[in-house]
Amino acid sequence: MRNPFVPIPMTVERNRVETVDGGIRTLTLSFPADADRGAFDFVPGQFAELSILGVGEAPFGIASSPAEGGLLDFTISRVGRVTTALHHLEPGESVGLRGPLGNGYPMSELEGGDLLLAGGGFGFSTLRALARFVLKQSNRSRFGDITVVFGARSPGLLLYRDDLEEWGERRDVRLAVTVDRGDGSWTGLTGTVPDALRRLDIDAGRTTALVCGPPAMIRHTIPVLAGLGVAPERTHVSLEMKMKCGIGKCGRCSIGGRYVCTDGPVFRLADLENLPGEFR
Amino acid sequence: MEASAIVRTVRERAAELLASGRVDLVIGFEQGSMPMRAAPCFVSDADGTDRLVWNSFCGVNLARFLRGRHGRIAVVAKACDTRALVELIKENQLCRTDMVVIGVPCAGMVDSAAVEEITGHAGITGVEEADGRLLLTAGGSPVSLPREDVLCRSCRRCSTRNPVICDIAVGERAPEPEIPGFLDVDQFAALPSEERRTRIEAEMKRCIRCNACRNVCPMCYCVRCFADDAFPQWVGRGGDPGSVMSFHLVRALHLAGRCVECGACERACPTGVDLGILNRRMSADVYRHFGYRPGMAPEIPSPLSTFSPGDPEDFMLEPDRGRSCGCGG
Amino acid sequence: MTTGENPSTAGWEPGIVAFLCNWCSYAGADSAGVGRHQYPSSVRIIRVPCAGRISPFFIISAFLEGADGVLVSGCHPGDCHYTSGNLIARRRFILLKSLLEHAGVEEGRLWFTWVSASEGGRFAAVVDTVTKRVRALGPASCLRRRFI
Amino acid sequence: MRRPPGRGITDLVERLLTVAEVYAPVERDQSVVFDRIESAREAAIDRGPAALSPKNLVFPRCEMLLSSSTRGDESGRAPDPGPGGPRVLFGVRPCDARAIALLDRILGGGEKTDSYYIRRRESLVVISIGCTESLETCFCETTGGGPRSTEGSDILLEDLGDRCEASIITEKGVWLAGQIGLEHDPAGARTPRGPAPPAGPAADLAELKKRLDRSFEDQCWRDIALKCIGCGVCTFLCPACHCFDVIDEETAGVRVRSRIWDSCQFPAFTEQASGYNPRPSAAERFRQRVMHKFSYCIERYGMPGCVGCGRCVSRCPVNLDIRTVTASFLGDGGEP
Repeated sequence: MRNPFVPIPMTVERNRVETVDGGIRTLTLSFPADADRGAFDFVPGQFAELSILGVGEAPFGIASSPAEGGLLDFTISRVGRVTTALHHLEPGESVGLRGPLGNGYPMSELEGGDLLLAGGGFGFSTLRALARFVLKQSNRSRFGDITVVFGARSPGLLLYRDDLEEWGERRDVRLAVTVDRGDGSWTGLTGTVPDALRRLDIDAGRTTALVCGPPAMIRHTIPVLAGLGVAPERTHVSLEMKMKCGIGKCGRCSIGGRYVCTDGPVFRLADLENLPGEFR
Repeated sequence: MEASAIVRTVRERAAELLASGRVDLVIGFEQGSMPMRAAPCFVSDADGTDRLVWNSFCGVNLARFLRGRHGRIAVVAKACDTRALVELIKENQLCRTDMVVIGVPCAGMVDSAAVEEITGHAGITGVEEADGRLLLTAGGSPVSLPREDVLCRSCRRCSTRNPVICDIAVGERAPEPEIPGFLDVDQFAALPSEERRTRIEAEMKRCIRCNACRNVCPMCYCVRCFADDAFPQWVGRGGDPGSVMSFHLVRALHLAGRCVECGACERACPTGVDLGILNRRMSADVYRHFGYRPGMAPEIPSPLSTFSPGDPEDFMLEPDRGRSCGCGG
Repeated sequence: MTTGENPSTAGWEPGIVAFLCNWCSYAGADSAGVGRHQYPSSVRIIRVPCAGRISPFFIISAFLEGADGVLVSGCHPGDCHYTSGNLIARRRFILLKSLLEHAGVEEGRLWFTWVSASEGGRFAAVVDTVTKRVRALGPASCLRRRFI
Repeated sequence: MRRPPGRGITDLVERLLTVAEVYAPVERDQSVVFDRIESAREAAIDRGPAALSPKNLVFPRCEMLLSSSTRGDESGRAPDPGPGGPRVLFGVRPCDARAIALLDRILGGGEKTDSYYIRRRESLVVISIGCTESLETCFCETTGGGPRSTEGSDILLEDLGDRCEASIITEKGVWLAGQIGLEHDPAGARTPRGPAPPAGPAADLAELKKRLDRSFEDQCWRDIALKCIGCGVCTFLCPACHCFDVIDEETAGVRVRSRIWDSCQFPAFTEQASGYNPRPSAAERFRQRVMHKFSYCIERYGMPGCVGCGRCVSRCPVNLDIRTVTASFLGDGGEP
């Protein structure tokens, strides 16, 4: 029986700044041990606990696609003790990882239909993993129309600029990037993610929506998706809830009889509607 | 005045305050879910004032319930509740003009756990009070106990029995006890350092770091408590004795000059840690060095927010002048 | 902190943390150096803006993390750069010292004093006295943190 | 009045001490707690309910998960479990034993089992004694248990004074009984000779769950929790509360990760790094406690997260009595 609290040792490959203010960084980690790499089988939407012993442990969505050769990206917003220490890691340094945890996006249900990915702020990270997976040349044909909506508070807080640039140029994906408030040089959309969604023209009957973001964004996005005609059975929401153990023991992320860490973080909206409204 | 007369008056005054619109809410006590329990209760209409009671089990410090509530509030307060109110007003946490204090004299509150201990945990199905005695029905039989024998630890050393601030006085003034001083502190201080340490460590060992002492304290209102800070982390939250001890030491320091000795922390502690063992030291020092007794005088500033040029310095190091005071030469 | 893991070691030297106010005592420590006053190397100096800045946490944390003694020094009364930071602090220190000793931290581990910028000799004498007293007490254990 | 345990019980404890480490209620500083005993005399079985439940033995208040004394080894190592001889938890009340049955399902069950819990639990044999008296605060029957509930116990004893009768319930119980020559009594403790104490009214848990689920958004929670000061005593004393936090600490080069008991009654329990808190006030937090116990646990683990031991009732500083709360939902009107 494997001790679920013992992390896998990982090596930092890259640590790069995502946002202008330096508050969000993306760590790229590799597996020093081949056995650990081989055993790490995940789907977009899953998360992992990153830790530095003596400092702490915190959960982060996996921001890279499973098809990226054993490298894992984690996008980390600096808010406290653990995230500050993670921000300071240099390439070559070691970091602990427990995962993959959670259920991930329902990949088998996504094939063959249209996809609408809607993410806000740093919650976009697991949708980036999903986007990179479905937009990979060898996977692209398995999915219909793909729309990616990404919102940030300001242009300086946009993540994954290389990806956004690449997707913006591709003809097989529709990209809408919006900021709550533009600056002098911003020429793109302004407004919230729900605002951007309202302007979309989608074939709701064929579309599965995948939503990830802070509680306020989720609260306002759900009615807009309903307005577009996306069925609650085909709307999947990735929830944020404070977590600790990640394995359904510590009780912290309970919403009704479910644990976000093991039963989620991705929930079908139709199921969420039967749960207490603590996620909104 | 008999307890029943106090109850009647409290109800009448509370009803008047609510009916006249002078207050929006009355905070007092109601009968709890079983004998020997009184629970805080919140009454917002005159008809509801019949719920209010007053007895020997009203130990909870109601000052804890005023912060963060809007509107004008009347509170049924005993001496230690009013002392906490005074300190909270001084610290700008409460506004005197928004509250109406219904002051009740207090002869000390009964520790229900002590009663249960004496009666051997036999089911207590009834309790009445008369002539300074508790008349209990324990395990089906009548038992009579002197109140004095089962008072809360904090009430045994209480120095103030009458409300310090009061708008509506209920009952006759209770005779003030002779200020008992700090005999307990002095006796403890007379022990050798090693023994003091052993005794305090024994108390600390029982602490399960549930933070109940802090959470019930009427004076603990920091938005973020040092004990919860992770960044920097001042005290560990784990089980090492050093962290447990520092939590209690720093808490005692934070309460120095503010602790009104209501005993809420000791009554809440699920493992019975004698928290007074640290807090009383601070009370004694604050009284002796700065002449201050928390909650007794609204107009005197808090001792740790000020200073006096003549404050004691005998605790400070003064190296041998002849040898050291070369002043650079 | 590098206090002796093995207190019986003959060569044990105490580790003493000194919190010195920026305007007087820190400069006083400087003068001690400039004036070539000899004092023991047992102190680790932490500069703070004012004695009034010193939270009880600083001192308790020092003991928790293994200090054998703590010295706090600020400006003499009347000399405070911020007028009265040292006098407000003095009240706190009275209580802190009393409480720690009450709880079993031996008398002689925690010291407060005033040292001005020019008093290099006094600083050296203070450190000398403190070191001697702490050395006589041996390694501190009362508040030291240990994982069980 | 409580009576001292009979000779049958003390004889049994003496025999147990020859084959295992024995943990029993003992008196420490005027309160009764579970601790290791070396002789039967130490056991304080007649001293009323233990102030703290025996939960600490399988789920300690602070338990080291990983430690490392060297830099660069960020993963750390789990502490050495040490020799795992049999341990007997003796003299628990059936309610506390039932709480261990719940912990088994939560910490010991699920897809990922908790190795630390399992390690402590596997070596533990639980011997409970059927209650012959109930306290004002007891309500085991309201939670689906009872004074002679066998859930969580390996052996259930009935104290008959000069002897005791044993119901041997599990394989572990059979093994231990074999070690000390204890025989299963076919009549067993389940057919008590003593008076069966009433311990709260039996409640329809399914109906309670249904009514609670319907009342999630109800305003009543605000009124119920008005007097709650969020001290968390209820959760720290609860034998069934199992929520924990994971903390990291470092001192003198030693770095450790531990888990500590936590409480859903604290704001920090759910406060997110952004400052957003889905349970911002005592009302939501108290609701979570009640819902977790009487709805979510039943849904997920098939039994309530409350065993009716009464510790929270007797120690709540403001007398926020969970029995009153559940009864209000089961009252005639349905919703309170």
